[in-house]
Amino acid sequence: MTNQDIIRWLDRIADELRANTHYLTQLDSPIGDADHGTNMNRGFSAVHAKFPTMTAMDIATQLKTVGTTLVSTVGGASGPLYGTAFLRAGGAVASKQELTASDIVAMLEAFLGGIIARGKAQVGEKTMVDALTPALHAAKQELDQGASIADITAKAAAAAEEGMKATIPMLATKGRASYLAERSIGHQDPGATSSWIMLRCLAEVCSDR
Amino acid sequence: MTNQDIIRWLDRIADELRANTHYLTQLDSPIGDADHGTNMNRGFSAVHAKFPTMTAMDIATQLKTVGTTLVSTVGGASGPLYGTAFLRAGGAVASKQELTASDIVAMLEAFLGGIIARGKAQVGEKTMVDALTPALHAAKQELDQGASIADITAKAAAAAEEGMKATIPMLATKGRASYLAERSIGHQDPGATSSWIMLRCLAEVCSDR
Amino acid sequence: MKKLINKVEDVVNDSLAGMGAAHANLLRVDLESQIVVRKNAPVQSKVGILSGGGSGHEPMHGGYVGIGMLDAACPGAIFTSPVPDQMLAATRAVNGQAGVLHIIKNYTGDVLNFEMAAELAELDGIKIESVVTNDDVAVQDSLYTAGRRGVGVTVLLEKIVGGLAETGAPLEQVAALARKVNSHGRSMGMALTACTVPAAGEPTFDLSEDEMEIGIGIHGEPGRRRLKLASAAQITEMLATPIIEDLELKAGEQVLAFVNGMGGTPLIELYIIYDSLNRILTGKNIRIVRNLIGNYITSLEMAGCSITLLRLDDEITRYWDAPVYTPALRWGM
Amino acid sequence: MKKLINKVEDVVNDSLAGMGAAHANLLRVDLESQIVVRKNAPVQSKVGILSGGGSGHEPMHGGYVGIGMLDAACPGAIFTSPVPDQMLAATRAVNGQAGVLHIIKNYTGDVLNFEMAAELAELDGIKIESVVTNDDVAVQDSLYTAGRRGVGVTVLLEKIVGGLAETGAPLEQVAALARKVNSHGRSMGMALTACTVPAAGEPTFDLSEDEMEIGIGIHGEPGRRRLKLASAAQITEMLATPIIEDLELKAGEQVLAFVNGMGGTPLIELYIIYDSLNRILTGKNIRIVRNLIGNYITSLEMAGCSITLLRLDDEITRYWDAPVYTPALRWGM
Ligand SMILES: Nc1ncnc2c1ncn2[C@@H]1O[C@H](COP(=O)(O)OP(=O)(O)O)[C@@H](O)[C@H]1O
Ligand SMILES: Nc1ncnc2c1ncn2[C@@H]1O[C@H](COP(=O)(O)OP(=O)(O)O)[C@@H](O)[C@H]1O
Ligand SMILES: [Mg+2]
Ligand SMILES: [Mg+2]
Ligand SMILES: [Mg+2]
Ligand SMILES: [Mg+2]
Repeated sequence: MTNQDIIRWLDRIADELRANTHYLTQLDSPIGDADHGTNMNRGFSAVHAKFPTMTAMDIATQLKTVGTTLVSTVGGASGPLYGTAFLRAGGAVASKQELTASDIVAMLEAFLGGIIARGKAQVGEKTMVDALTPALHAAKQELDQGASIADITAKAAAAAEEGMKATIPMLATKGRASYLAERSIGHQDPGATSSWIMLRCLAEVCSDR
Repeated sequence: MTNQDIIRWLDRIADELRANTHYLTQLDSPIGDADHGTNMNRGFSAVHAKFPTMTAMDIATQLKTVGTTLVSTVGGASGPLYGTAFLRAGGAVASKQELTASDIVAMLEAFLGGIIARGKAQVGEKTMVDALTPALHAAKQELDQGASIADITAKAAAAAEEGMKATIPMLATKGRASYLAERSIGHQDPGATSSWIMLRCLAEVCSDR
Repeated sequence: MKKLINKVEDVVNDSLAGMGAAHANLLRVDLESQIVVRKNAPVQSKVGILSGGGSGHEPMHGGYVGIGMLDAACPGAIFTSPVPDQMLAATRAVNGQAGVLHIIKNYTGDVLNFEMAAELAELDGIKIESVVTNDDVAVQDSLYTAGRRGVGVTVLLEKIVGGLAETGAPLEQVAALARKVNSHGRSMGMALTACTVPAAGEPTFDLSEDEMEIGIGIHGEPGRRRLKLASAAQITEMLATPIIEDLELKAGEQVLAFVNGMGGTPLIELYIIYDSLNRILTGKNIRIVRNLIGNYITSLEMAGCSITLLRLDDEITRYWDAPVYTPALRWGM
Repeated sequence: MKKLINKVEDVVNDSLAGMGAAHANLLRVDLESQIVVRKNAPVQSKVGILSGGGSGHEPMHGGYVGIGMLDAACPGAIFTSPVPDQMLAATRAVNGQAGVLHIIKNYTGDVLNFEMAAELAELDGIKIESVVTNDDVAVQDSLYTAGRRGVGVTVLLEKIVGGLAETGAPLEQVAALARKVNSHGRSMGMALTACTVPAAGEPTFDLSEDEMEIGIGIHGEPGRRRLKLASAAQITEMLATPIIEDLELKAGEQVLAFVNGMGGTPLIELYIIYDSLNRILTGKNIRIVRNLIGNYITSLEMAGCSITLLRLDDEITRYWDAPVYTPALRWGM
């Protein structure tokens, strides 16, 4: 994966988040405050606006730029969480010109690590962590079996989707949905959904290569 | 008509206004402020509560008591208007023990006179005056032809009903409905409707005798 | 109908009881006479300032009773003028031997009831002056109609005249200032939604998702025109232009700009209207030197707003700035 | 969606522009940094008091910037925590070399963004204390959850702490008072209707004509329970009882009672709630010695209310009574 692939990935995320703004906001209505789609779209529109200066950057700088941009434009819970995730992801691939399969897994691990470090959520609390954790496990397993980048990211995305769906029956204990206690049950977590979208975009970019 | 008939008349008005509270308020919604039914019902409930002390009064005192009670409890435009009407009606039948046909017509004339003196409305302005004026004309005509009290009041009520319906196409120039100008057209005036109810009750009491 | 109420017939009383309990330092509520009276009334040798009208316009009028504004308010039933008995009781309660000013919004009911009350008060030997506010440019003025409604200017007038009365000025001067303020102000309002009179139980009119009413009053009534929903900037233009024209405001003049919410519109939107109004006036070189933004003369839970502009001169500005301490308006003390 | 707005994406900016124009004597609005700052900031040697959060809660927080309350506010997008950049810019703008207090409502987003801002400010050498309000008894408190939300107490705390800061008290003392006020206050809210986030374009939840939500926050979210509509007295009981129990209020204690409207509920109804609350507390011999009634921490145009009780002691009462002059709260000057 090159720095051009990273731009392709981010571009795809920006497209998908724009297309899913209303969907994500709708998911955030019954158990949140109806802004997750708007928040994510605002953040990735800002990232998109920086592409002209980003194409020449190395991968780590690109990812860190995404992180700081998200921190500066998203707000809410998702801004610091995804912001920290991208900052740490950038840190994990410092000075790499091209990402190998294991670099990509390391990047995903740092990404999830950033979210956990910031948000202190564990698996089962009905957050982004519930999409990202199984995704990371799947990616690691594929890597151990010597799978291709395309396969690793595809399996990670598939696991994220499963994880996202698994948030539906969960009772939230972190984030806004936790205020609803039992009433949070039966709704899919918006943050887990945006996490899945990011991983799906990654898999798509990697399969296109 | 005796003072007992007056009580019967007032009792019937109180009943009818209670039953028509919602209807009158609904009429007052598109061209007013949705309170005419509530106002009239409040006023005549207060009158009703005074019946125990009123039965022994002479007719003039009864009517004046209605007038002051309406002034003190109705508020809005209809309070001073109907209040003055009943006060003047009482004045017109001073010291009568029983009302003849011509007394009743004099009472109606004073009633209408009170409303015009207070409210300065003329025929055609979409108010109570548009129900009461034809009613008075009809009553006078019947009286001139030597009709019975029952016929006089029945014709007056019928003319009031016509007058009330004739307010529908009128453009209001007095009262709240005037603020709507052209948009007041097509709606029946609530005050003309309550005036008709009062005359209908009078006719019913007179025909029952 | 969804409201925070107990019984429909107790709405005004329960609310007055809450008000009396909350602001006992400023006023007392007499539930029997249905009046709200300044705590230390009557203030000897001070003109008593009295207003009143239907309830449902909160904080008007009870919320303006206190120091430097109203001495008493007579709240009627929802959207219904109070009765002369209330007005007479209030007039007596605030008569400090310097006469009493009745501030009346121009509605047939209010005018007629206050008229009867003034007659009764004068029989008592109390000197009464009456001022009728009629600032609503949505309504054509004519000798042969009920005339313009009294709306937003009433709030400003009560404050300004209350400020002068507090100095001990005589009744004639207080009434003259009241008439001047009324002649210097114009208003116009609009609604995004209707409101529901509790006793009626249903909205006073139906308005679809993409419509608004322009030229409304403060009694939940429809306005002069029903139009397609427009932007805040366009709405502000529709409200401000007739006011500016009717007042014949010229470049260089100074005004007080009052953006009023109808009860159900949040402050964030009122500031958006104020921003537009400020741009319009600045564009004409008319200077907003005082402003008031919020829910001050309302129509229950109606969503919408009204704009009032008041041409300022030194006297009006001085008494606007004078200290006031009431439940709803307070400064300088 | 019926709102007095221009473009959906301009709601916050247009409103801030109106606010800046209206209150230039008290504050300035920096649209680029998206912050509202006290006009004469930084006040040298005074602790800077800063708060912030999503927009849609007006007048909170921008309406509390001025003298004796906040030195700056950072408004985020509607219902969205502001970003660290805003907080950092505001922190710098109000740093009078005595340190800055960050007042944060307990929501994950607000806490995380303020956390990042404080880290950045400390790199600048600015001393920061952070206080997180978490007064909502509707939410179970636990070490393992996001904990209780910060709601009504935030308004009271900003006023009280702002009063102390104005005296030149050091940061530690100001922060200690803030923590005390937070620990002395509890709140609970309810909704009769949902509200519509402009960018979402539709109500955040559906509620039928005979239902209400109990235990809501201030972000248009549903509450803990959906119940059949009840009377004002019953609703007040449902809100007040858990607060009184959680605070362990005893006979003879003194409280500040705060009845807050969610934005679309008219004042007439809030006074009805206050009347019930007064009866409940008086019945328990708990004395309301201060009160606040109105729309102070809102959820756009939502209809509903919240109740906050704050246990008073001499220190808290003194700084509540201290002069304040902001767009939304003003007394003593
Ligand atoms: N402590 C946390 N750790 C991880 N993710 C969290 C945490 N709190 C919230 N989230 C995620 O953030 C999402 C909500 O983001 P968003 O709506 O943008 O912010 P806000 O809740 O501030 O409105 C939730 O769906 C959840 O996945
Ligand atoms: N100047 C007037 N003369 C005669 N009748 C009038 C006048 N103004 C109003 N009305 C009558 O009063 C009725 C409204 O009464 P009501 O709704 O009780 O009072 P309000 O208009 O103060 O709410 C109108 O329907 C009309 O018939
Ligand atoms: Mg959200
Ligand atoms: Mg009416
Ligand atoms: Mg009325
Ligand atoms: Mg949010």
